[in-house]
Amino acid sequence: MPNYELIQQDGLETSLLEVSMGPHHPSTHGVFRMDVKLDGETVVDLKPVFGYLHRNHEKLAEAMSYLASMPFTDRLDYFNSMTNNWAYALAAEQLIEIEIPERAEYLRVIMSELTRLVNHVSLVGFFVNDLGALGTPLLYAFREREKILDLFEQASGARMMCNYFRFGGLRCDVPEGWLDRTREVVDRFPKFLDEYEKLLCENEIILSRTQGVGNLSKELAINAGITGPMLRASGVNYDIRKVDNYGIYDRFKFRVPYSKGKVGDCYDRFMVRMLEMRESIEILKQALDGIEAGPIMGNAGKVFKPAKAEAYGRVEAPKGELGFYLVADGTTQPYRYRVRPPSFINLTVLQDMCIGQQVADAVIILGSIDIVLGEVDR
Amino acid sequence: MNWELIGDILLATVPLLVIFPSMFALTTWVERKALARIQNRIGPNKVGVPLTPYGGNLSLFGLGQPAADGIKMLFKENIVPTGADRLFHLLAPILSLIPAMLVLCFLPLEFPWLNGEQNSVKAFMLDGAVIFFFAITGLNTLAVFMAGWASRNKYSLLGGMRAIAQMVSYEIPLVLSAVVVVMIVGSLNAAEIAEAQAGWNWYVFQPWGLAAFVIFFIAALAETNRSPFDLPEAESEIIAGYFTEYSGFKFALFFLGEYIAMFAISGLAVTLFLGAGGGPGVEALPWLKVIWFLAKVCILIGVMIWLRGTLPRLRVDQLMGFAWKFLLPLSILNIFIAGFAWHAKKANEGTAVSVIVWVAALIILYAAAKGLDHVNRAKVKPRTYQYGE
Amino acid sequence: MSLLGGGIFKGMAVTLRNFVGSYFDKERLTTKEYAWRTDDKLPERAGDYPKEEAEQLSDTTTVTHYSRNFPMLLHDEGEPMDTVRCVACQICERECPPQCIYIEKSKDKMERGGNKAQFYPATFDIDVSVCMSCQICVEVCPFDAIVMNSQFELSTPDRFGGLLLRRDDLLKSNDYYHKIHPEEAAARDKRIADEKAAKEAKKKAAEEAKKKAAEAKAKAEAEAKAKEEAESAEKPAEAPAPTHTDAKKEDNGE
Amino acid sequence: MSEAIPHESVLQRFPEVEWDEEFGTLIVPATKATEVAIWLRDDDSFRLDYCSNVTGIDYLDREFKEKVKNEEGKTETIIHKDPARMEVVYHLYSMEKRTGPLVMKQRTTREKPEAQSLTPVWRSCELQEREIYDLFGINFTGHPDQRRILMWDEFVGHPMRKDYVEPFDYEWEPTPHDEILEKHQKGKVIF
Repeated sequence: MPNYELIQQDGLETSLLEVSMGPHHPSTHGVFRMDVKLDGETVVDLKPVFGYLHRNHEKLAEAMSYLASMPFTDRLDYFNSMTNNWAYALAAEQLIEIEIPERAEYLRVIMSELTRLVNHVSLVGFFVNDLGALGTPLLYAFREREKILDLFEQASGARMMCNYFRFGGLRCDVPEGWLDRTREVVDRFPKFLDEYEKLLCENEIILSRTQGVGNLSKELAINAGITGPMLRASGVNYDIRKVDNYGIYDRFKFRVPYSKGKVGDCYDRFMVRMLEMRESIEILKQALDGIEAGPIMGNAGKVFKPAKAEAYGRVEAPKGELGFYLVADGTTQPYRYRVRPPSFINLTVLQDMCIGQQVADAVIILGSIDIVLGEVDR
Repeated sequence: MNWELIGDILLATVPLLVIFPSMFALTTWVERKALARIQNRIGPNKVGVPLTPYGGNLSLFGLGQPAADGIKMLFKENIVPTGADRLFHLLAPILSLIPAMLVLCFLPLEFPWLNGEQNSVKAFMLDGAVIFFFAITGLNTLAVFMAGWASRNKYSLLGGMRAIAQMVSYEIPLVLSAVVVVMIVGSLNAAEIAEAQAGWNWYVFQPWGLAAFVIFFIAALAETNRSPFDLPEAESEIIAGYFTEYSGFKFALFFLGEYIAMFAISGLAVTLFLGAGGGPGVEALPWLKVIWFLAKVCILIGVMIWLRGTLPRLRVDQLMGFAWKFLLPLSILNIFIAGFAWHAKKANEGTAVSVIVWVAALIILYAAAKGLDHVNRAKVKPRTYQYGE
Repeated sequence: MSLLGGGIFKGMAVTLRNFVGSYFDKERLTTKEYAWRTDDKLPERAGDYPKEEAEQLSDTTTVTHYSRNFPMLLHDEGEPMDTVRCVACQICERECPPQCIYIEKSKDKMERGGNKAQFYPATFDIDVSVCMSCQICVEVCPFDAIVMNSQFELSTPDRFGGLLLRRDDLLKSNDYYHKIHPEEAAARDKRIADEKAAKEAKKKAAEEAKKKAAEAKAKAEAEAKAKEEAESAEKPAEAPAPTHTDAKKEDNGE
Repeated sequence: MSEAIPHESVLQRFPEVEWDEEFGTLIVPATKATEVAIWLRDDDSFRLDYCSNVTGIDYLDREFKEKVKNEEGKTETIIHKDPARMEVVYHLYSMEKRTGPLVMKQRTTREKPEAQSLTPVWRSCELQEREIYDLFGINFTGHPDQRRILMWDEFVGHPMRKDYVEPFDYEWEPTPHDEILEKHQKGKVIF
């Protein structure tokens, strides 16, 4: 509790109100808990507590073959199974010599950007829900999300737990007509975004609720390893798609929106996500134009058995940098398997952002960080 | 015993006790349905006439939903937390319902079966009806805090505290905006206010009346804990606020109380600004007055639902700031403007002058509101972003 | 200068448009009205269907032909157990990430579909309370014997027994597979047919080669004989022995 | 991919630091870690301002058998020894220069695992080092708030260690063929 003193008076006994927000609280996005100390409604101290969903995913993965962990990566950030798959495939592909076919690379980009749309659109919905909007934006978002999930289902058989990527390519090709359907969805998306922006971006209540709340300075954001939209909202131009150019991202023309100021607040985080969706649509359009027929699986062997090596693969997941660190010891099982979950590390600064704000702000700050407990607790 | 009087009272009050609770039941359905449509859902659509197996063709757009909800509420377990104050925990929901029900009597509802001699009990022609209204609705605050405190739950307590602060603050702009009408009419009697607006002479068509109506409506939203001022029960922050620990029938009572309060305050708004029962055809068919009155109330309720489906919630300090720094100065200014406009109109008979007064008053009020808004939210505005390659 | 409360009015216009639109524009609707069964009958308890009815209902209990949920065992036309493709090789059991498959190999071998006699699964259980629908068993199966079902009405009052799908529950015909996943099934059948054709062609080629070799051998022998006869040499002709390298499957190293 | 960072200057400046050719990582002795980290963060040629991933690895005493063909064409089995140790791995990037990663490791013994906390250098280590402490049992000196993070406070042991044996009262989800189910039927396990 840094530098805080209660007002004490004779004959008046005052103390802080300790509230345990969570693990079942409507807006902690899962089984997350904040131990909050309140002076009135002002947050004086906040300690994040989690681990309720901990299943030691890393330990499980170390006891099974490389491929068998792939479906488990879906369950990390269950909103974005495609990017999780990609990050894991990227790390594993560094362990062996493998060439990924052109079509698979294109499909990976398409899936990943669709995932980004799904995540951002529903995150904005959840965020406004945390602001108290009774779910209207959320349900609009879910309607659009549903269309994209339908596409995922058609491609991979499952809506959320896609398990679609394989080392060296993809599990199966997309069905006939899938690309046309995707183009239809992508072409319609900007119209929806216009409506969404009209509903939210100028609303005075949202503006006054989010601006100046949950300030995160550029220096702290970099030092605390914040990644993704949250980092860019603090004014850092850093996008792994641009920096690493993994996959075939160097072929696409897109821009990375980031804040003009040196301090990011909840409004910046919300707006950066809104703007990023437009860029994702640009990438999707280019990818849908560029994709050609061809094989979707590389020359990977039937058994994945890399030599002794270490690899760290990272992608720009919708929530930030998702990395997989693999240590291979020459067997079919990874010796060490580690997930670098973006929402877990983005929580580092929760306390710094919340202190001095109100309870209602703590909730939206948490919402603007964009956590998924499957990933935080692993 | 004056049996006739008792009969008259019953004739006047029983309809109130029938109409409004049944309107409550209907409103819950309308609200769910409307919110669903706003959110592009369908809403309740299966519960229809009971005892037809699986709804069948008698689902009637889910009109049976309120009845089903009511039955469910009745049979749910009544849970009182350990360590809660059982007496006050029980009293709170009852106390929140009573004042809301009580003030319904002062609405100028002219039922067709009440005329002539019986008209004397028409809505309890109390001379201080408006004052009495505010006095009684103020009791609601007590019930809410009682619930918050008796639940022995930190969220409830926070909700109760919020409710007190909010209701006390918004009482002031509420009363001040009502004062304008009282001032112009020169009476606190609801029936007289209604009469003064007969024949499209509604106060909402006056610039000061419009401003007062808007202020009154916003304050009424806050008074009845409706979105965007539903802070005492903010589900994303403090679970359900003061009724976190309520279940079953007690919860239903709170729910009922809240909706009846909504009707009551909308009824007052209709009385003060929207010409009470006035509307087309009332001269020929006086019983239409009741219909018009209830229709207007329903429209206001509809707007409340619409707002609830659109807006997020304010923060506590912003909520208070809005009341004290925006609504209060504006409503005080409005009193002066109303006075000036009334005198100007009275001194000069003529359309030109009244149009000038009308427009000038509106411009002054809008400019004042704009200025206050600018002062209060100087730093808050949309931003632009840069792009990196 | 913007309108006072302009953002709020804009938002309200959007919600109003959505409110009205939801009545006219079906595209806008987030949810769809749940259709009752044509015969207006709800299942009393999902586990309570008689077997025939369950088979019949399975058409209506699949969601879309893209979706997958739990695995099923394929059999070709004929009696399920006579034509089951599974040979109880237990690869899926080993590879299953949540370890939800349990197989017991049969003691005897059985001949199926003209192939040589193979083992068959004496027990094949999938615990769908553990299964996570990842489809890895489908991928690793070398016999195309296991594919994904898409039946979704699986609720049962029995936690241990009811969610354990036994071999006989899992057996589904290839026709059923075609019904629920037409595209996928067609592609799979085509691949199997291609593989079979390729195998056949290879076999044929091998046979022909053998034949040729035999002919060549005969010819050579004849020639040699002729030569022998002609030259009366004592040299027997040598036929080239086919080099048969058995590529051993790489051990998993577990 | 962003370019790899040359590491030679680190070795020159800190003679204690080793370079692991096999994996391409810097091995920093636990006593020097903070010093090296601060230098890596602040030196103009590195500017590694962003510590992405922090994790532990537990190596048991292991022997690797490798089959190598010698000149005569015979296969020989060479036995590599992998000593027991614990490592804390840091993946460092530079946001300013957009370079990375440079992998840095702190090595420590298994018996008394102890490492220097780099949380004062990079805040991003805070939760991750707590996680390592929780799951591997590596003690970070200088960590501001070293508590268990994913497991509950009363938990005994460190589950990510390779020799961790889960206790019998572990909450099993009984499956119909599990040994647990058999025990359940015999009435030995209480769910």
